[in-house]
Amino acid sequence: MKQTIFTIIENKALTDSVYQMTLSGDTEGIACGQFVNIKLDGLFLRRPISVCDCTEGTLTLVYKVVGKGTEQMSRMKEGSLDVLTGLGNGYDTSISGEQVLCLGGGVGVPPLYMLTKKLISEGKKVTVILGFNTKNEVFYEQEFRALGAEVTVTTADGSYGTKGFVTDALKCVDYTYFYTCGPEPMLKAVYGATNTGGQFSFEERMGCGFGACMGCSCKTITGYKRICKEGPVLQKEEILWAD
Amino acid sequence: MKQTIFTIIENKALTDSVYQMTLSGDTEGIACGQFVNIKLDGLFLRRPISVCDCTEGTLTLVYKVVGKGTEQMSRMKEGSLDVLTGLGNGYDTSISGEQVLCLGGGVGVPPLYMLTKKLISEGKKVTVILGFNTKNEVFYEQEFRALGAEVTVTTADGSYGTKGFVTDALKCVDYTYFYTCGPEPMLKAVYGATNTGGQFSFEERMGCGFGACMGCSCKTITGYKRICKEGPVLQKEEILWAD
Amino acid sequence: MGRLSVNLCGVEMDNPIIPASGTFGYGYEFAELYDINILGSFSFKGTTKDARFGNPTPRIAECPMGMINAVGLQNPGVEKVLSQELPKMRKVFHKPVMANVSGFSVEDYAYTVERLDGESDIGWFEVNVSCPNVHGGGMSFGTSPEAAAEVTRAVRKVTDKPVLIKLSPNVTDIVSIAKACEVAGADGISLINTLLGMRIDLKTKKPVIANKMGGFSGSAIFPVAVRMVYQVAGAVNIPVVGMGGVSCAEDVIEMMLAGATAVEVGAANLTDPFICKKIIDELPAVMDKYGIGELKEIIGGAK
Amino acid sequence: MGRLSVNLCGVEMDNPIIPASGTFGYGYEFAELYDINILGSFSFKGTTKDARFGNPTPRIAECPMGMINAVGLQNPGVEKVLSQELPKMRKVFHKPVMANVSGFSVEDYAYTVERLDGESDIGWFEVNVSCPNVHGGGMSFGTSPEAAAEVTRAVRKVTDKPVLIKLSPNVTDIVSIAKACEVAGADGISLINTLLGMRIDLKTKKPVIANKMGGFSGSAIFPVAVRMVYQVAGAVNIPVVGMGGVSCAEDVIEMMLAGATAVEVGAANLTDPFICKKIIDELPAVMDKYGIGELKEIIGGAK
Repeated sequence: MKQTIFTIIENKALTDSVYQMTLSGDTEGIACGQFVNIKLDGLFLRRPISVCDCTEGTLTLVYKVVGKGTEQMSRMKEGSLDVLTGLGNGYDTSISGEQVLCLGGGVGVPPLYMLTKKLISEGKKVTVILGFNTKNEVFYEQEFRALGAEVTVTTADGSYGTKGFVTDALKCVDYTYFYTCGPEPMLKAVYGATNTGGQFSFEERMGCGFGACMGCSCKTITGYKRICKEGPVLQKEEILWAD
Repeated sequence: MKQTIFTIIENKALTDSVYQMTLSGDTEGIACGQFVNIKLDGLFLRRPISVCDCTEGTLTLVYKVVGKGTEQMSRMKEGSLDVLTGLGNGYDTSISGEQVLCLGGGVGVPPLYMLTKKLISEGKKVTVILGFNTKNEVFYEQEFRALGAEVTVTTADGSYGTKGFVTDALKCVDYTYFYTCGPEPMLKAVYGATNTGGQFSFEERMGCGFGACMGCSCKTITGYKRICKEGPVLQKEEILWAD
Repeated sequence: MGRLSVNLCGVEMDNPIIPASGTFGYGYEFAELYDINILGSFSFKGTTKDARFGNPTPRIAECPMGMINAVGLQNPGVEKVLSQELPKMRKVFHKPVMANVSGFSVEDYAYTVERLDGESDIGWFEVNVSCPNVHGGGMSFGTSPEAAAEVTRAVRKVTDKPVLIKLSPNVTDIVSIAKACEVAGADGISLINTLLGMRIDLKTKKPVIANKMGGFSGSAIFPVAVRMVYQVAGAVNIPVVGMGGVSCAEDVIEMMLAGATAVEVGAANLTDPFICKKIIDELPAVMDKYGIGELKEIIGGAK
Repeated sequence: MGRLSVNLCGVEMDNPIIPASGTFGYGYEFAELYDINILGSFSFKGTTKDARFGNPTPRIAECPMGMINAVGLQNPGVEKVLSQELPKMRKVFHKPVMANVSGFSVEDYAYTVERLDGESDIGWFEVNVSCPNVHGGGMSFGTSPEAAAEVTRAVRKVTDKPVLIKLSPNVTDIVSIAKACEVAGADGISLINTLLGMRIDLKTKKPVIANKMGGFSGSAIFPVAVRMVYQVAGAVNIPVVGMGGVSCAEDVIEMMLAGATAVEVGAANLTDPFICKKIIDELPAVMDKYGIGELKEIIGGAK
């Protein structure tokens, strides 16, 4: 973990409610699948946002406006941000095999971007399935293609791409391993529809974001885990779904 | 009372701890001896500041840094401020006679500026005695002279002007009426050392600043008064000093 | 009635917004700023049998997202309220008003309520039981179910208007006190009064407030208020008026979901004199945002 | 000793700053950020006889200038604390630590303290009496002088180390509870634990926290904490550790003026993991600003 003051370079809307913020600052040690925790004026708790992309000196966050914090972020055009980086246990790409599947749903799409970039740089073949509710919520399709991934988009209402959920597009894909991020109902569906090993990225309301407060604990087959510390990425084998 | 968004035009230090802020905005209805009540980011209560000067569209505040609020104000270089104006009962110049004395101590000096300007515009002869602790705390001497007032400065340590308190310089002045503003020990001394009618401006911690909360009440010979509403200016005859 | 309307103890209100006692005087200062008849009602300055100057100054201290006051129930006494304040109020406010009453003995409360009972513009009594009981060792009436019930019974006897008991949050078990008031004949419960707080001035090294401690209010106390409104509304069968740190339309909705039938706005009036008007203006849009048709439907909706 | 040093129940501390239990784990997460030996001490995660997962999630809610948590004393149980956590802690922290202990029966408390008593790096026990008493109808031990005293006596019997009782603020009369603990043999009082609070999500129209209510902490509660520290310090003859919303050097001084011998920093650690280091670094300059020579001289200075 590191505390860094980042400068806002750009903050633009990708859809009605999804924004992309580009920040400049010290990105050393940030890994794919991790999150950052952002201090915002007037709010007590920091806001955890998953890392979408990260190069030397540049951090990209793609976030959905869901409450006061993200609403406030969406209005920022310039200035600086107090950010804790290097948080959480990210995706482990060492055990993926050669044919990798990435499944992202809605606001779960962003962390798969840096992951896909890494997997492709490791010479792996990556298929990406991105699920959205409807056409005007779709984002990052071209960005994933530009990385060299094979991309399928699904929409629940069929207004764009394949009609249905990400699991509906999964049937005709060959893969050795998968990675997924998205709302919990989607994660459960992916859990049931996949038959290889995989890694899931979870969300939870957090207190500190760095393992101190036990605010985001969950039960797993291998014991209690903190989403912010042992997570947000958990192995398929250890997941214990809450009722 | 009126709520106005003012724009900060200038904010400069007059001494180590006294600042002058010039604001642009709707100044209609602001009278001399009144105060304004300023909303500052991160602070709950507004901060009451006496009006130093006011012309059409321009408001001048001179304030001393005494706590969080004024410290924050002193750091502002630009931007806008949410201000309630037209607060309190100001100085009544209709009963002053022709030879008027104004006595200000330290941060009690500013409200006398607009008052002196008004008295002089009414054709009165104005003598001003400004009291400070020491030479480098002196401010606004030239500004009062430029209005056409006769000005005496006193310093407690004798490092500038007449050595002593404002009451020490009062002995050789002829006056028909007086106005005063300053710390309570000075006001008490002025009360004892004067033998004409006069008006005193008081300070108190305020809740609302417009008469609703009874946070700043005081006892007077004519009943309970609110410093923010019936005050801050009280007539000499009605003052009842607290022990 | 419109989508903001609620019914509090049989009295229809255009909306649930009530400026809280002690932050709105007898209304006429605010009537200079906007037409206060847009309000649901307002609770007038706490009135006692005799005139009171209250506590020495300073009476006010700044806090993070809040303030402390130790005004000490300054008011001109019930006779002057009847002869001077209410006639002035009547010129600017034409709806049922909430009469906030305090006392230092059970007899005081009953006396003051009885004197005010003939005023037809009083829609409800709001009885503040946070005052110290001078015959009971100085402990506040509101800290014991028995004392709160005794006040309730005494007031109940002298008026047929709805009686709300305004509870102190500085207690171990707010539910037992609310229930005791219900059994004793209260028509409603209003809560929370201020939390007891204190600040110390680092320069003088003394308490900021002359009286040392005072009542802490403002946004800071909102989570405590929501909790107590939720607990009490779940435990009694009479309406609850929620207050404590409410400062925007969202807070009003949260209080009503917790169980409040109407919502008082206190300290926020002091820092933004237009806040109640703003809240009333903003409520329809905020209701739309959260899919709320009529406000009265959400009362106690959070289970 | 330097100008920041204090003596808490016979144990010398370089400074009065103690990260509060539940916000600092067993120290090693923070030891990655800075040398935690600069602290006065720290109070480790509340430890119970048996392992506990705690409450369902969500356990956390945002508040104005504060937060609510309903972690529910998640901890690995005293045996694993002894075998796994303390050895890890020992590698990064070399001063007397404060052992925070919770329980759900008087026997639980005594058992856990007795098991930990042999650890030489434990400088003090801090006994959290805010937990529900499963044999006493579920009311918290900290809400009655008798129950708090009973826990104090049981713990007192099994250790010679200083025992601090950590009190809940959700009570009518904190002073009577503190006095009962003093009489029962406590060496000090620490306060305040969290206020009981609640938030409701306007979108789901349900409580934000799975457990509905939770402990409200952060700057928002500071004025309540100062008040209670002042009341208790003025009423007992044993040291008081002050906490509740402390988030800067000025707050530390205010707490000490109110009567605190040492000061715990809680929720602020979660939003700024470097806050305790910053406070310790800034204290000398802030003391200079307010004309304070040695911190120990100001304890209880506000009269």
